[in-house]
Amino acid sequence: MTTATLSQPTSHRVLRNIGFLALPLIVIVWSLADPTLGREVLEWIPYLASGFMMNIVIAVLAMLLGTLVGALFGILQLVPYRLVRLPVVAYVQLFRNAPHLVLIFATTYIFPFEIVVFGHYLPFPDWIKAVIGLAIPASAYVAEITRGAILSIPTTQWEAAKGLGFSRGQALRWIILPQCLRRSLPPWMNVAASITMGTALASLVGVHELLHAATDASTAVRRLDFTIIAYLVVMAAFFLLCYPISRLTRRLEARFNAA
Amino acid sequence: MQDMSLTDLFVSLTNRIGLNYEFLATGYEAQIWRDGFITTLYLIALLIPVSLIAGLLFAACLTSGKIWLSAPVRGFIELTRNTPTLVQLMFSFLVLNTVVSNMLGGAQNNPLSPFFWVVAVVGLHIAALHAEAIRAGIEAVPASTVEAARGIGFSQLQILRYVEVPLAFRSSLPAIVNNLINLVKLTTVGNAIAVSEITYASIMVWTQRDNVVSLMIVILLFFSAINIIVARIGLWVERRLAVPGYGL
Amino acid sequence: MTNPSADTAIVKLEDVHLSFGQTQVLKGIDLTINKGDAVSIIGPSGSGKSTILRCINALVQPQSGRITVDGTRVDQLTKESERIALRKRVGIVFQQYNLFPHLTVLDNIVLAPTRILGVDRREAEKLARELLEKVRLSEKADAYPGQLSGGQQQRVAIARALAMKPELVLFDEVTSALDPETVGEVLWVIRDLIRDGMTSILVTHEMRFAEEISDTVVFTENGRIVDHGSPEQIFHNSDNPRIRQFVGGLSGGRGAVRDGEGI
Amino acid sequence: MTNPSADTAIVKLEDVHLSFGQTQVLKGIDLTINKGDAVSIIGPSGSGKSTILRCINALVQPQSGRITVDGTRVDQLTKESERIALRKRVGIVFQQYNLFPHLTVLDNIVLAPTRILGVDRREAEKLARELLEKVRLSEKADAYPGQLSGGQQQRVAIARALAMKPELVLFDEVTSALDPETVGEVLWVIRDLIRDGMTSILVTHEMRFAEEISDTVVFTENGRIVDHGSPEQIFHNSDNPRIRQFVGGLSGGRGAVRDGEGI
Amino acid sequence: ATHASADSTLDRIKGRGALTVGVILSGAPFGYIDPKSQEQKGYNLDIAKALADDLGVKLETVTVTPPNRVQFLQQGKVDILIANMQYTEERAKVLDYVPTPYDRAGGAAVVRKDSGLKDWTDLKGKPVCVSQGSNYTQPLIETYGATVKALPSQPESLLALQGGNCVAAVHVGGTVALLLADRPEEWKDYAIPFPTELIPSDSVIWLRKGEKDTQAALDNSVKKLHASGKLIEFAKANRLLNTKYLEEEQKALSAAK
Ligand SMILES: Nc1ncnc2c1ncn2[C@@H]1O[C@H](COP(=O)(O)OP(=O)(O)OP(=O)(O)O)[C@@H](O)[C@H]1O
Ligand SMILES: Nc1ncnc2c1ncn2[C@@H]1O[C@H](COP(=O)(O)OP(=O)(O)OP(=O)(O)O)[C@@H](O)[C@H]1O
Ligand SMILES: [Mg+2]
Ligand SMILES: [Mg+2]
Repeated sequence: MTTATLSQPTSHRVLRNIGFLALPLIVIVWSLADPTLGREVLEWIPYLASGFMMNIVIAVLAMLLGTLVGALFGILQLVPYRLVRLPVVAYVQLFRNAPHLVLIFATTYIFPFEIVVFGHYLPFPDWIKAVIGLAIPASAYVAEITRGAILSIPTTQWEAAKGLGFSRGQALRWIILPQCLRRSLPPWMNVAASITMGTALASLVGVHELLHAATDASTAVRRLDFTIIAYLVVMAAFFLLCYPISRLTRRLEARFNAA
Repeated sequence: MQDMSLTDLFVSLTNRIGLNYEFLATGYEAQIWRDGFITTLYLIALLIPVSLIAGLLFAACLTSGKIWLSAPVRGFIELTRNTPTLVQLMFSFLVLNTVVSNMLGGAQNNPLSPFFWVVAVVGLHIAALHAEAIRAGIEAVPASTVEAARGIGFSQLQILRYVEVPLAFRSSLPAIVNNLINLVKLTTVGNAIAVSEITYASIMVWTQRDNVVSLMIVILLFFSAINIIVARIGLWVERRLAVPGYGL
Repeated sequence: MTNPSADTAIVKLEDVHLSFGQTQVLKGIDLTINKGDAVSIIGPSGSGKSTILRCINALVQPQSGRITVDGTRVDQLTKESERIALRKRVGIVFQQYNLFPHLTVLDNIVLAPTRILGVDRREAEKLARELLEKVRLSEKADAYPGQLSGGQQQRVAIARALAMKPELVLFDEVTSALDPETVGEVLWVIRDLIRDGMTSILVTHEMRFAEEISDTVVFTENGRIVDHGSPEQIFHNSDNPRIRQFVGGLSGGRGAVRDGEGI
Repeated sequence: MTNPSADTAIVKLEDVHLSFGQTQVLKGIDLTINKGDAVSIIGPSGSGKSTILRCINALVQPQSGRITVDGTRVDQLTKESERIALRKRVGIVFQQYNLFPHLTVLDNIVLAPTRILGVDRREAEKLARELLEKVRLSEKADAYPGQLSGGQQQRVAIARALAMKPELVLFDEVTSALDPETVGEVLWVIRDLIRDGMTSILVTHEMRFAEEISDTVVFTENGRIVDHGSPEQIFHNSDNPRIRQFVGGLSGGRGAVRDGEGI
Repeated sequence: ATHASADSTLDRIKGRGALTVGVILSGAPFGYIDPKSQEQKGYNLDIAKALADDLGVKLETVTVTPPNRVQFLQQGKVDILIANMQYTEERAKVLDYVPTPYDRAGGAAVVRKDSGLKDWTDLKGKPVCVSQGSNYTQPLIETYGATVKALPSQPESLLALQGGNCVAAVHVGGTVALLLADRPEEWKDYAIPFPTELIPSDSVIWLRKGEKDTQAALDNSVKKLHASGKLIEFAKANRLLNTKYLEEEQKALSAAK
């Protein structure tokens, strides 16, 4: 018969909402079932929350930096001068292909712990290194997104701008890039989600983020069931943050595809 | 002997430009490091088919139209897409593995190794991404083509096998290759559970020595090379499968 | 509606009603087709022509009424396997020819016989080449659909349907997606088939062609069969003003027929 | 070619040759346009009409010959900044209206004056609203291009070009992408402009319109100007059989003109 | 990372008024986060505090892990490491250390009671879990032929043991002994059966190569802590189970005074 691609709206929505809350629900139900465990969890929640704040800060800053650099590099990848273009293309290729974890290791261990600016020692803490470690791949992805978006703008738009007397730079700034924005929003959000999840890798180099905090807590509490529930809390935190973003992304994608 | 002197030559040459590869001349560190490369390559070689097969199965469940098949897969896809793979891996290895051990009546009966868990977690994670790509490809097959197949007398499964999957595979190939590049990068999380892949081996070396930069250079080049190869193979497959007059 | 030759009927629809959701599409269709007949269905757009064909091939299921194809009660089929069995005996060719774009012309034709009927590959290929001969496309056996013109693709689609050796072929506006120049080549092929005695039902807008090849012409409107009869009757002697309007002023040609549809 | 009024000429092309790679597109174009004139360029497809306009606006550079626009030797411009200065004075409107889809109608018009000429935003908006009035789209100021019909978009594109207060406007088949019903509304706008004394060069297939509004009509073929003169001369008294063929049998209407082009 | 031979570190410590110590939070008794106050606690931290006090500066701590602690020290992110890091010849080649140890520790192997493992030599060919960067890696591989699996930190290693991924988890004796004592229920199937510790060696404070002044100052402080019995006090407060070494040292050093 006719293909069953039509979704069954209500049952799906119910399922989706249950799914969305499944992880926190498990944590809560389990904590209630075993009050001693529940008390430990409750005690550690502030500590874990402070860890998670670090994930969010790292992710936000990495995306900020990555987007600025990436947008610039995306444009530079298209300039007609080989001398500019080739190094940028090489950068993008190298770091698009590099594992996040390796880049985090690299920035953590290669960069100094403090930098000297005009004789002042400025600390260069690990979490900022993690920001850079994640901003590097983010910038490579954003560069590719930007390049793709610019190329997808019809050449007639450039021509129309030229006909009005815009220079190349002005046309890019006022006409082409604003149009790229819309097209590149969904892929940009995918990168943001991937970078957000990459922040967990910072735990492996000792940044005090959520996963690290959970390990600390497990070490201190030394209960097997606490360790398990700590991991569940970690997953729930990331899920509650990333799932809405990914749903929004798909909604936008669908909208843009339809338009 | 020949090999030995080559190593020495390399070590001394690189030393002159400030890179420290002295560990290559030692026993167990050099061994661990070489094994690291092999393990990473082995992981990749194993994970690619695993992820593709599981991805196909997931996609089949998603498009089956049966809610008891699609809902759990959908749920897994959302979970794996929206939580860090590292945490999934630690959770699987440290928690699920213990549960499995307890069920089998003790750790000594548990055959599951860290290697297994990396393959399972990374493989299924990438499979979920493949499944999404394939599903999108299947949905992009025109309804009229499906109806034509049905009109000829193909069953639902045959339509999937002979019409939808071949077409969907072609249109989702770029996304799949992209996922495979992510897969290669993801193998590094194995170090968190002591799978002796290349980053793990390198950590073992640099915790005893001060040569992070030297090791990083090699690792970055190594992954670039693998991913360029993966992308090339993807392109080659894309060309091989290209149908004249169809698609781009 | 009288069915004088019910005994030799290969297709019989009795009081078929069908709705998609709220919209009633077929409002009581009665139709009998005998073995070896060529029946044309004409009528304005949206009148239910395609839906009739799709009912006969069990691609949609009516809410009420009886559909019998060569002894099988199509409306009562519940299992997918039974529907598939029916479809093996009833070929259908659509307006969008819908070849499988990833397979060569030959593979398009060979796929169904080998996979569904279990015919030996060599034998299936032999038949496929004969059919390609018939639709005058022998030299395109190894081309991909994307390399063919619309008319050529449609002829391959017909060959693909014939490869299942159906007892009956349904053609749904097989020339509507083609440019005027290539319509002719597809119609030749169908004309040849009908001359060879294939039972066929055609939905078409090509009045001249319908007039030339049909044994019976059926006029549908608004989910009902308004009239049926010999081409002579329908095209030239109908006393239904609606039909006269539809075919009358428009017997001039194809383009004109198009304009008429919308009325 | 004689240039009786060279002193008041605003645009002057002398022996302009241009090739794209191997293909010679302009093979010696001579053309003089006086201030306040409306000149139509007609001719078959591919004859180089668009290329002439793009030369005048320095969007392409000829290999040889001289192009003078209001005293500026366009063919000798080497710097991008000089070309930009020229384009500020010469507006161009294309067949594909190419509005900026991310900006409202008002912002489309205001962008260039504010960003390029440095006009105060308030002033630019005032001018923009006046222009919208002129192209009869006042009520659409806040709509996005995607919400407008083709004819409306083209009128906005004209207003956008006029907002730079050009001395000269080039129109390149501004109605070709429009459906017959909306062609009229764009032509009205251009007619009004020309009546107001704007110097303009139009490439068009609308013979009737060209005849009505032009001071001079130029006929191009195969990279050359075959003839030029008053509309009366070209459309009704040409002794060139090719032109008679192009405009002659076809004076009936638009659709017919289209068919004629290919000859 | 090369550093000027002139000992700038001590000046910097004094200048900034703070001693930055890399500590490891691998669990009680050496270093952990207190569940109640969520502050860092433990034997190592007490020593760090005492040293800072002795230098007359504030204490700043940086949490390190075995894989990153040497990097942190080399980079100058921390001034010294009090991080369960025992003296080995390899380490002494790249780093300097305070000659007077603050403890002596060796590796203890936690194994299942029913595993039948009796001594280190039984580990041959068997998977053994350690922390990444552990100094037990090399002897386990080279002397006893074990297959070493290094996990990011101690809790992961112990969980891996419970999950059956290794037959033994080898960590600093004090930590695991206390763990087994404190949580008998959870660890009832496990024991520390080997009669000896693995490479029992001195726990020393590590610093960058060539920082002689800092080294001397710290050595002096550590000696004082021994002599005054402070270290034994810390050990008791943090429940180090084996304080024999500290007692001997205290006797020796207070006598020397
Ligand atoms: N799957 C469907 N769901 C809902 N409505 C449908 C569906 N298929 C067909 N219809 C509606 O049923 C009516 C009859 O459709 P049908 O395709 O049979 O008409 P037709 O006579 O073949 O017209 P045409 O000449 O345009 O092909 C139309 O109004 C159509 O919109
Ligand atoms: N950028 C280009 N590169 C190569 N050839 C070009 C380019 N632009 C135009 N041409 C060629 O130059 C010739 C003249 O083009 P032009 O666009 O000027 O013709 P036209 O008279 O405007 O035709 P139409 O009525 O179809 O717009 C054509 O043969 C065209 O293919
Ligand atoms: Mg139809
Ligand atoms: Mg043109």
